Amino acid sequence: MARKVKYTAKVSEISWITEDVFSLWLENKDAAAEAMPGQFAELYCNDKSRLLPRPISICDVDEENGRIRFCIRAVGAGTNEFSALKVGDTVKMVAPLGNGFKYKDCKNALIVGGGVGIFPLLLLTKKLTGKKTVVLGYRTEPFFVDEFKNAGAEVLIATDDGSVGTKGTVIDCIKENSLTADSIFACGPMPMLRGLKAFGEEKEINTQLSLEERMACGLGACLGCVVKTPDIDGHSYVNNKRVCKDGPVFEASQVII
Amino acid sequence: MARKVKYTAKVSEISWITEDVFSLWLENKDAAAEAMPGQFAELYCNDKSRLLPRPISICDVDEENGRIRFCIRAVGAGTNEFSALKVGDTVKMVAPLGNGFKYKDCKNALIVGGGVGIFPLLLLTKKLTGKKTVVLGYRTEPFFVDEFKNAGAEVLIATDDGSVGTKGTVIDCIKENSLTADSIFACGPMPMLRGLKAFGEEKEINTQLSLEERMACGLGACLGCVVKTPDIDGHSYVNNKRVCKDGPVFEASQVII
Amino acid sequence: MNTSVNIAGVEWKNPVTTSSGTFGSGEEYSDFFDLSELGAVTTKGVARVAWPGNDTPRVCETPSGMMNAIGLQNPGVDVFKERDLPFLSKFDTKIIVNVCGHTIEEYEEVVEKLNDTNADMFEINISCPNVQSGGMAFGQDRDMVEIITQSMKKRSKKPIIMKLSPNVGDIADMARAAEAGGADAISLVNTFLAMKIDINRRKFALANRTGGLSGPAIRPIAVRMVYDAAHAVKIPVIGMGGIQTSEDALEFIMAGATAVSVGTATFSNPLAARDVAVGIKNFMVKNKVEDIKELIGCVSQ
Amino acid sequence: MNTSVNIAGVEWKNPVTTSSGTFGSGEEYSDFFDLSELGAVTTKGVARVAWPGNDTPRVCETPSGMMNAIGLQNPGVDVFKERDLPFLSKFDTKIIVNVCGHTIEEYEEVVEKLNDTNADMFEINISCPNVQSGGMAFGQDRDMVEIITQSMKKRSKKPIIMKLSPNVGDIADMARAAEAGGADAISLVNTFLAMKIDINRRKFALANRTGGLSGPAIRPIAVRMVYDAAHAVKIPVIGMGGIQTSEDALEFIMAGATAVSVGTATFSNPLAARDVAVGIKNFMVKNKVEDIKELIGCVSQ
Ligand SMILES: Cc1cc2nc3c(=O)[nH]c(=O)nc-3n(C[C@H](O)[C@H](O)[C@H](O)COP(=O)(O)OP(=O)(O)OC[C@H]3O[C@@H](n4cnc5c(N)ncnc54)[C@H](O)[C@@H]3O)c2cc1C
Ligand SMILES: Cc1cc2nc3c(=O)[nH]c(=O)nc-3n(C[C@H](O)[C@H](O)[C@H](O)COP(=O)(O)OP(=O)(O)OC[C@H]3O[C@@H](n4cnc5c(N)ncnc54)[C@H](O)[C@@H]3O)c2cc1C
Ligand SMILES: Cc1cc2nc3c(=O)[nH]c(=O)nc-3n(C[C@H](O)[C@H](O)[C@H](O)COP(=O)(O)O)c2cc1C
Ligand SMILES: Cc1cc2nc3c(=O)[nH]c(=O)nc-3n(C[C@H](O)[C@H](O)[C@H](O)COP(=O)(O)O)c2cc1C
Ligand code: FES
Ligand code: FES
Repeated sequence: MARKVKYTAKVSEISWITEDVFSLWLENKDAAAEAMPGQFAELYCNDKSRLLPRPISICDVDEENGRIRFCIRAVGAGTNEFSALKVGDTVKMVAPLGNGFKYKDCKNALIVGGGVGIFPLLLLTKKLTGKKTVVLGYRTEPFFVDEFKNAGAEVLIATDDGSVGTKGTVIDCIKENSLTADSIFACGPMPMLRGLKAFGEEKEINTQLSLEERMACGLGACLGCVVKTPDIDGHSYVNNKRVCKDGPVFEASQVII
Repeated sequence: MARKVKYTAKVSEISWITEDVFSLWLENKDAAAEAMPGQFAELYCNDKSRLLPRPISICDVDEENGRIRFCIRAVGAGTNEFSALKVGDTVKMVAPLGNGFKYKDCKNALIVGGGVGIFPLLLLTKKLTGKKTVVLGYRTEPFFVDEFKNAGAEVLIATDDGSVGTKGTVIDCIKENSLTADSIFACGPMPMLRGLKAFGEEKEINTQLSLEERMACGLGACLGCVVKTPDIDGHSYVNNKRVCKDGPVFEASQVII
Repeated sequence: MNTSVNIAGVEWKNPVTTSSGTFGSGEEYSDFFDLSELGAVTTKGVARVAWPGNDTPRVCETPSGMMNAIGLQNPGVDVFKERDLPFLSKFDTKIIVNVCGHTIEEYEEVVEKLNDTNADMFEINISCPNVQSGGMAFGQDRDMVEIITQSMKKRSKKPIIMKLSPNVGDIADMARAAEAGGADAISLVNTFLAMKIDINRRKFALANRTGGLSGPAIRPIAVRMVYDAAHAVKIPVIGMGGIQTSEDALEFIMAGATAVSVGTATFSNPLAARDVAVGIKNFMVKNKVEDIKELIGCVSQ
Repeated sequence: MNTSVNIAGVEWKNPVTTSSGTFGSGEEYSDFFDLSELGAVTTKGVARVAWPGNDTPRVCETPSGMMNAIGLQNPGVDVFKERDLPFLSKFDTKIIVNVCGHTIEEYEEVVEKLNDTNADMFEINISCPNVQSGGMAFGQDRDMVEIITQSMKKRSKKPIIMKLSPNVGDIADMARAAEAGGADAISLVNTFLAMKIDINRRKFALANRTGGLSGPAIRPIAVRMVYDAAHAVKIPVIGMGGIQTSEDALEFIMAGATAVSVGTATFSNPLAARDVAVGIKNFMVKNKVEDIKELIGCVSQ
């Protein structure tokens, strides 16, 4: 593996996607060359009172110009700090981290995202070569839909209030449209992931879930970010795995959520 | 007294004067209208890890445009943060604070500054109407000299290494030039102030010194910033006064330094 | 909606006061806001006679915190009574007089001199790390806490708040000692004994060598101690240590504090105490909390 | 110029190690820099058998600090011996194995299993606030500190470092207890018992309710405790608590620490420990310090 580096990356583009979600392009050739769908970056705050890096999924890569895209909801102090960045400012970053999705042999993909969980699925959707159906869940107003369409996917939408697409969850949408696939790739809130795990088991479809957990190091050292596993893990020798290092993507069958 | 306010002031100009000293103009009409020579401001850091405001002297006032000028040496985390401000950024500030110089009846002023202690003397020099001689002490390279000349003062210089003006201290310069005055106004390093206190006593010249001390509140409440006094003080009822509130300018005879 | 709390029979209009030593006797901050917006004002420590305090430097900054070694400089109880108390009486807020001394007798003398004034409560500082005798030494010994509380109760005509030191191994035990001594309430935390070294001069940053650490840096320890103390005693707890915002204050309240106190934050924001009081009210409105009492100690697994 | 220090007969090439639990067994950070640049690597706590640790969330951020309640998850001494120790042996650095247990017997078993390996020193963790039995309970009782130190010394063929808890009233007393028990060195501080509450969910931020506070926030308290401990005993002290830079490390050294340890800072900067080692060297060059020993305990009034 390449030597890891804490990069100083330059902001090359920043803009708002919704009222509270912004898109951030950071320049770094090496990280952009290495990044794979489902991996993430640790972004470090400039404010000295905030010690821990923020894990943010890699949403897209512009290999030609050596840039990585992040789409971030401003929810707290750190993400608000990032949202105020300006073109030319710098951010410290370690990337790429984690394992990413296994997608090479997939012919018919069902890609399911909810909330900010839709973002890590864009690069995956772009990379997939077979049939690809994307189901996106929102509370009310959809966003980022065209990006998935432009990646060559059929896009279906579910909203909690039924304002667009299926009224209900992404699972409701999948059932309503009787979608099938040889692989499911998902990222989003825990109830959604639990539903997809059950759905995948029922339909016997290989299901990969991208998980979130509170992190300190982001590198596998501190054991802060574990998820329970049915089997004894080969690193920890107990029933858990590290989301940052062994994940964030797991076979649904490998995790207890 | 006017109700005090923590202002949000906009940066209207920022530029470097020397390698490590910069000039910062902040916009605030109310503070600019009130400010008097020798008073200071508390500037608050944006970085959340730095809780205490930084006391910075008011160097100049542009009443017409409602602006205050500060000249600051970047010596640590807070002053370095301020040095990176850009036009249009905002800074939180409480100003003006402290008592300022008493200069109304002065006919022949000797104004003595060393290091960053020269800056609070500029506004004073501008306001003085009688004869004014300014003596500035530097380690080696003089700076900010023209500003004092433009304020109508005769300027003499002392440098530690003799590269410009008198080789030695400001006191050496005063003695070399046999300067006299009805009032001395001084700000600078403690050894310089001690020397001027002795000089003023010897020559029986009224001497006002602007002092520095570590501050927390900057408002007179915490008793962090005291200076020893020969007399029992009317506020504290012990032998000390608060630099932030009772000062920063003191009659030399009123303080033990 | 009710934001008022009752501490030992004294009704505060809201649960927010100022921390002793960070607010003078209120005068300086009355330039910034109306002190009547606070549940109570707690004064700088008051001693039998004027105390000169320690040498300078007395304060320094630390990451998200600060250290102080003021050494309880104060003009003494007589000046306080004539000058500061009348000033505070102009506001519609409760007055808590923080009391310090080198010996039990000195504490007693201050309390007795203020018994017949309109001070509402006494907060007994047995936890100052910056004085040679008295102060923290009292607050680190379980039996001493009980004894001094008893003697304060004996002399005082007003409710007694014992201010505890965090520089102990078992804060619950100290809280119980104060309760056993008859305290009407406890307040915590005072500052943590700390040290900073100027490596370039190879000298202590403060003239006093050590100082007390305060500010948001210590908040998580303070919340834990308030939780432990509140679960150990039945008397009300006034929580403090690093409160900057109403969110921070609500942590203490949910941990079991009946009231809170804003200290160091006032140096970063002269309006901090008022902002905390306003913010608590806004939180209650937003979350439809009818009575602040619903929030006290409401944290659960 | 000499940057090496000798701790209980073990010579470190420079006075910098990593804090247990923040550096795994070094593997993850060996991707960032050559571990041979450190005086020593201190491992995550190792127990007799695999420990699963606590539920999540296990970590959260606080102002200039963080809290953790990992609960000493580890794969157990056998895996450690077969996998982690051989990995660390590839580097030219000393290996300090941090040892944890629920009972004295459990600590003993780990030490005995590692006696004939190339581990250089044992650090005995009697100060973890995040486990039910063992851990901090041992480290808060003076007599217990002495007893457990004695038993470790009896079983161990390698120097013993006792890691002290800061959650005590008198750290000097604990240091003396470790010395009386025969400890070869002491290290401090471990984390401060702390609590954070999520006010919107009215729940504890960590599943374990409380966690240990670390990071720059606590540094001024840690420096004071290292000063107190170093002045109470003759054995060497390894200082830690919030060290981010070489300047911070030098504070501990000037306060009396013979060596220092970098923990939480590694999460903000994976190169922190190496940067501290390099920075100390640069400070010595700039200030013409011939031997690091000139700096140990050199602070004065
Ligand atoms: C692998 C992974 C990928 C992610 N990808 C994205 C993404 O692409 N876009 C996006 O908007 N968000 C993403 N998140 C969530 C994002 O990390 C948090 O929203 C962010 O850390 C919040 O930081 P803050 O300082 O704004 O909030 P605060 O609440 O102030 O943060 C305080 C602390 O809690 C941590 N924290 C808070 N919320 C979360 C969370 N949901 N997950 C993990 N840690 C959290 C922070 O990192 C920080 O350490 C991802 C999380 C993980 C674990
Ligand atoms: C009344 C007064 C007026 C001043 N006017 C000016 C001025 O016009 N221009 C200028 O360049 N400097 C001035 N100073 C000095 C200036 O306040 C410090 O250089 C500045 O606070 C350093 O902050 P920092 O964060 O960069 O340094 P750090 O060393 O990181 O600061 C840490 C802490 O120490 C305090 N501190 C550090 N140095 C001083 C000091 N010399 N005096 C008081 N507190 C200090 C800081 O305020 C802060 O709380 C003045 C000081 C006082 C008391
Ligand atoms: C400058 C300063 C002076 C203080 N003086 C006193 C005092 O006189 N009496 C007292 O009981 N506590 C004193 N304290 C402690 C505070 O009242 C409070 O307990 C402590 O600072 C923790 O709260 P905070 O983190 O909000 O500041 C002082 C604190 C500071 C910062
Ligand atoms: C995530 C985490 C895990 C820790 N695990 C251990 C441990 O296993 N054994 C131990 O003795 N100390 C452990 N500690 C305490 C550290 O070794 C260190 O004593 C403490 O964090 C203070 O140093 P710091 O502020 O530099 O982090 C842990 C600390 C953290 C933050
Ligand atoms: S965050 Fe440290 S192991 Fe995952
Ligand atoms: S800084 Fe608080 S009294 Fe002067």
